[in-house]
Amino acid sequence: MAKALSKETHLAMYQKMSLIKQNDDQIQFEMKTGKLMMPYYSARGQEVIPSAVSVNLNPDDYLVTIYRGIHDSVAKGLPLKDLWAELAGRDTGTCKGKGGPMHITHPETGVMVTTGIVGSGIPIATGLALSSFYKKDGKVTVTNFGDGASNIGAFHEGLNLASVWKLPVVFICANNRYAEHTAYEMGTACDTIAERAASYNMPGVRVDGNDPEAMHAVAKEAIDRARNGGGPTLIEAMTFRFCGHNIGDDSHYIPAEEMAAAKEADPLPRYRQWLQNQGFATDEELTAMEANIAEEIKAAKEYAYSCDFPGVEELKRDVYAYDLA
Amino acid sequence: MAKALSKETHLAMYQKMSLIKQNDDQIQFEMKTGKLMMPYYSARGQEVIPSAVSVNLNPDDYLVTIYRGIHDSVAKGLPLKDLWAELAGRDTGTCKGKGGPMHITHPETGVMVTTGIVGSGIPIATGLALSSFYKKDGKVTVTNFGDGASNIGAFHEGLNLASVWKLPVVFICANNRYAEHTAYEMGTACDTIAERAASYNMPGVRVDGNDPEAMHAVAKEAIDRARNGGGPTLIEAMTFRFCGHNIGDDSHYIPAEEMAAAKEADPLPRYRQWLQNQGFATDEELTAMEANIAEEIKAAKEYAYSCDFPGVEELKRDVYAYDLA
Amino acid sequence: MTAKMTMLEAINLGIKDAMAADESVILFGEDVADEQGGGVVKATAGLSTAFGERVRSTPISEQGFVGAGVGAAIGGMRPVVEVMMANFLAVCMDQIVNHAAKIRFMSGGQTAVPMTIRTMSGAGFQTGGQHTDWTEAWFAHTPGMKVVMPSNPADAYGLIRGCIEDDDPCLFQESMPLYWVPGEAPVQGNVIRLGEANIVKEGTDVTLITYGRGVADSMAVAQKMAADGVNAEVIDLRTISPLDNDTILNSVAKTRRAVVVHEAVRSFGVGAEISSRIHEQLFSDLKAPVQRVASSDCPTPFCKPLEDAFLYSQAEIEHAIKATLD
Amino acid sequence: MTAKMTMLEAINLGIKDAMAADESVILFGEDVADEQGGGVVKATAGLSTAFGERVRSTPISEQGFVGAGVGAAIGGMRPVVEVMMANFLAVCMDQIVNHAAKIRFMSGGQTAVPMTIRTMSGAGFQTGGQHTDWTEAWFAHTPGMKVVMPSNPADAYGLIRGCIEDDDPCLFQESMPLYWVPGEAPVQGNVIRLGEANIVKEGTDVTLITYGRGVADSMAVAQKMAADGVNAEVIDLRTISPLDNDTILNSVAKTRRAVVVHEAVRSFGVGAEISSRIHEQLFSDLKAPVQRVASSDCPTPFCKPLEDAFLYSQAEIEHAIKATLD
Ligand SMILES: Cc1ncc(C[n+]2csc(CCOP(=O)(O)OP(=O)(O)O)c2C)c(N)n1
Ligand SMILES: Cc1ncc(C[n+]2csc(CCOP(=O)(O)OP(=O)(O)O)c2C)c(N)n1
Ligand SMILES: [Mg+2]
Ligand SMILES: [Mg+2]
Repeated sequence: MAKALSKETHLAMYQKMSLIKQNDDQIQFEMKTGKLMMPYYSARGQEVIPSAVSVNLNPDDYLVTIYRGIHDSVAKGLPLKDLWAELAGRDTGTCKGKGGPMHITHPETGVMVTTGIVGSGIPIATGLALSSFYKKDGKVTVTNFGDGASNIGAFHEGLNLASVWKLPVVFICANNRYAEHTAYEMGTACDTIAERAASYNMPGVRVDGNDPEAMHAVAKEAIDRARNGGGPTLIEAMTFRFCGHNIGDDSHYIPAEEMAAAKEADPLPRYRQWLQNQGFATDEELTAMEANIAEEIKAAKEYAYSCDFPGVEELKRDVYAYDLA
Repeated sequence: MAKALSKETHLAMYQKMSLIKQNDDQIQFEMKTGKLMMPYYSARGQEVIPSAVSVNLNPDDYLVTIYRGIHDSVAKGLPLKDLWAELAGRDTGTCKGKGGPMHITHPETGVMVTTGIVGSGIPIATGLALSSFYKKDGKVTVTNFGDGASNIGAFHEGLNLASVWKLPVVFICANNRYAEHTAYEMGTACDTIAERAASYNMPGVRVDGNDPEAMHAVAKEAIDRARNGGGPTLIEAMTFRFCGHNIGDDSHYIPAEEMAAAKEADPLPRYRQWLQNQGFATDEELTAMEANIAEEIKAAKEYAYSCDFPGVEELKRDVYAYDLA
Repeated sequence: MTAKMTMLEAINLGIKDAMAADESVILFGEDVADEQGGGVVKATAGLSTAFGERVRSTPISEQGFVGAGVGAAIGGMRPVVEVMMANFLAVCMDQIVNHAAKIRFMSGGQTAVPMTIRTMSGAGFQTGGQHTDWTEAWFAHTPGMKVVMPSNPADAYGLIRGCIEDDDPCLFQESMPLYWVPGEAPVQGNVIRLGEANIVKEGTDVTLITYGRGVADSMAVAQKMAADGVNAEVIDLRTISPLDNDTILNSVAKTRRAVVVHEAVRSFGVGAEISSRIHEQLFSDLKAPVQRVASSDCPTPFCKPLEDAFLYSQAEIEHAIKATLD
Repeated sequence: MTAKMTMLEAINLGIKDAMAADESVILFGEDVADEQGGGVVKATAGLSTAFGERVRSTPISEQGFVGAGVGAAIGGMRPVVEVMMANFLAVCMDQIVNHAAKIRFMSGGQTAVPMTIRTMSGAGFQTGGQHTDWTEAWFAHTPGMKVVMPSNPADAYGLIRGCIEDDDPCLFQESMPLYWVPGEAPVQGNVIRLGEANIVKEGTDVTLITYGRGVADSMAVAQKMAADGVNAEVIDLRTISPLDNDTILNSVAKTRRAVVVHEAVRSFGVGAEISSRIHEQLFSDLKAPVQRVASSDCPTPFCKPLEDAFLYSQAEIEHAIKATLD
């Protein structure tokens, strides 16, 4: 088995988890009060995955994620101010307010693509890994997607190509058991997504994506493999989304017991308690950490609202490398 | 094991194989002499697969095939006159000369779609099987494609959907080891295509597609399963194409020994000899059968050339259900 | 006092009536069954309850299930397939343009694909670049396809039924911003034939040619300008392909001025074809060149001020009308 | 005496010189490496031998490898990706229109996709409905994309280099019937900037606006009609999007008559946009409406007589010119 993780790693993971959760809470709050107007796909309940992955990544490693991907980007290091300014549609946002929550991009922290088209990020991630192969830059590309995405053609083509070309990329499927309102079994013919890796002759592993240690171990192995020229890995991380597909979804299609059990097993308080039990941190220390995060989010939010909207000349910019007339 | 096949079945299979081969010879001959102008993808060497499949099908079962599919259609029962008139682009052709060799269609014999887009027939076949589900017409849909096609998204999506909906369809992959000029290993990450069936929770079987008995047994089991409500099957039939990807291809990318070994193992003379060894037919009987086929092809050819080309008004027809002005 | 209904309700009713009338009509797409909520905007709510397994929620695999629609149609069914958003048509273009559209022709008329693809789009919800797009020009440039866009609930009912009854593949592109706008309720059973435009307002001075969301905007401008003595005729195309040349040309022959309005981006859009046809046919009758009002030539931006500026405005329609009157 | 070269050779040389000049240029597509024959028409022959693993044959998975092109471009490479035939673009439209074209805009200019997609098409080989199609109108209607179609070897060299050097995604659509026609050899190193049309023949009486294969046909007709005293100007657009408005409008302002010629089907094609722009800008200067010459509105038929009738003819160009002169 992998050797036990250090206290620092545990606290780093928890820090990211708390950041993701608080950030999500605040986004939802701002949406309820009408201050943010946007489509939003909460990842509440899925905090562990990107937290455990990201502590294994270098700042310049590449991330390709999806509409439900703000947690991935935040875990990767995306600055909160830039994020919030983008959510608020301001010209200081990561994408000058032109992309929005579904298209967060921030190359400085390796957040290269956020796509709203299910599955499409998989070939793109493969291409980023290909660029690393040519540039010999030692980067690993990680790409996130959902269980439903494993049924679309781009998944198949991307994994096959990455394997044939043995590229440094890690495919991370967050299996939260639903694709929009469609339960896993209704859309996916096989019992696990991990087993699909066999079709591409790459390692496929299913892991409890809500268990930080287990998730960390699997992610580390895959990232190391990629970095060391061992090619791609498919990880199926089992998890659950607490807030439905998007804001407004009442999760009517999820049996009440399933939802209750998932929330009961919320990885966040569980991990928080475990950290204390292990003696890695006291309640006070964690509370202080959380308060710092809260402050940071508050500052980002205030900053965002203080910024200007982009001017209409932006419609002529970034369509091509030069401005349109 | 499956029970031994009757003499009649064997002779029926051989009859189709000989028909396919002679028909292919004649097409190639007519192309060389400039009488037929068209893209053509010979299936010389792959005669066993559709022959062994078709003897298990009813005349009204559905077939969806590809550019390299004339052998499939002929085995299914496509009338030679209609075929040849189409190849010659005449108005008496299956498609009035508007489709050509890559789009042979003949619903009377169940030849529903011939597509030139790799992989695309797979979802369409799934849809034909869906229509049979609704109509309860007891039909089975068979669809043919190559090894290279198993790397494209439509394959993945089609098989997954057919499995989730448990439809009466049989997916037959003719693995001839090459996709155009690209060898299997360069494009396909896994060792066998049959194992990809696991991703769709359907039976997947690899068979020697040049062995009539083995091919027959596997096809029968899959067709019976489909007809009896047992859902889809993926068959990987190992074979080889003797004449390259298309006419004009010199097969430079195929090692000489590989080609020589394949031709050495030509299933046609081998089967012919076997039939005689078994006492199923004498050389004279088989020669007579072959001569009859030759006559039939000759008649089809002469018929085709005697027919007219379609008139230009056909450009306005069949674009929609009504004629354009 | 006529009954009111929203476009969503009208589409739902249209499909329902079509399914009741013809057993071969089947429906599938992501989340369309009631167990999954009856569609992401509930356009198909109640249908699986009413029609059982004739309604199916699909895996996320547009190539797979649109392709299955092609096959089912060849097999004698009349599939109504939902592709959730217009942008997602890009993942299944092959099944639409290379197969659905061409199969009748390539088979010499032996097989056909009477399939209806429903999809939706429309700026104004800050859904950004990959969830707001207009694809009518692509499919109108694809012989064999028909393209329909309704502007009001009654038409939506009649046109979805028209698509389902049509023997050729149809793209039925719905305008999100119109979904919840109540309008006159359809007369049940009223099927609108494809290819026939509708003159929603008669006029003499200029012809506004539009479809979908452009109809309400054009009507608003027409009404406003009537006060200034400009009497505009407004044509709701309903069907974009095939275009109703006669209605367009007869109107412009009368008014001698025309403005085309659509939500899609301007360049190489549907407006170009309409403008060209009018100039080709009525060159010497025209008092002014045909004007086009459309969205800016860029992807759809996220933030509200840019999204608003991106989309054409009523002011631009007014401006274009005035340009034809100068 | 100038050296001669075919368009295939010129494209090959252009890619080769681009790869030699810039290490970040990589090439992939089905069968493109020498082990696989250097491409289905040998357009890329010799390149893998020269540049090793910078040239890769791919599995049959256009979404996969065009998507990989998008990713590699974002990662700093300049991929040249071959999609064997234009029809196969339909299987990977999503990566092109939703990603390649939009990523610069949606990222607020932080990332870009300097990718060149090479593809080919062209009637005349009896390849039928699914191997003969023209997609330039779809991509021209997609802001963020550039669309290029060369008409001769020297331009093909300069334009493929222009595409590869361009910082935005380009579709480079090659005309099969021109592949083996020899023409003036390119000057090596001569890069043609995108967006600039070329006046291939000056004239005063009518402007023929065309691209790709239409150039030779238009020139043939122009030459023939010169004998009858009609002096036509011929514009080779080279780049279809963005259109070179200035060159088009300046020419038509002078000749006051225009004919647009393309191989793609007529309705909702590129000709419509060009015609509309000319009418909008030069309405009162025009002596006659702009004419469009294009293929019939149907899928490409297989048999020779129909394929010939489907495609526009030189006689139709001549007829259209005469229509503008009446
Ligand atoms: C090609 C495509 N089809 C459909 C959609 C609409 N859609 C958005 S998210 C989603 C569900 C995806 O489910 P899954 O992959 O499990 O990820 P999750 O949302 O559960 O994180 C669907 C169908 C889309 N965005 N793209
Ligand atoms: C989507 C698509 N991409 C590429 C092609 C070009 N193409 C035609 S046949 C072929 C090879 C197919 O190989 P395989 O599936 O093994 O079948 P085989 O030809 O060997 O029978 C290719 C790449 C195509 N027709 N469609
Ligand atoms: Mg999910
Ligand atoms: Mg093969």
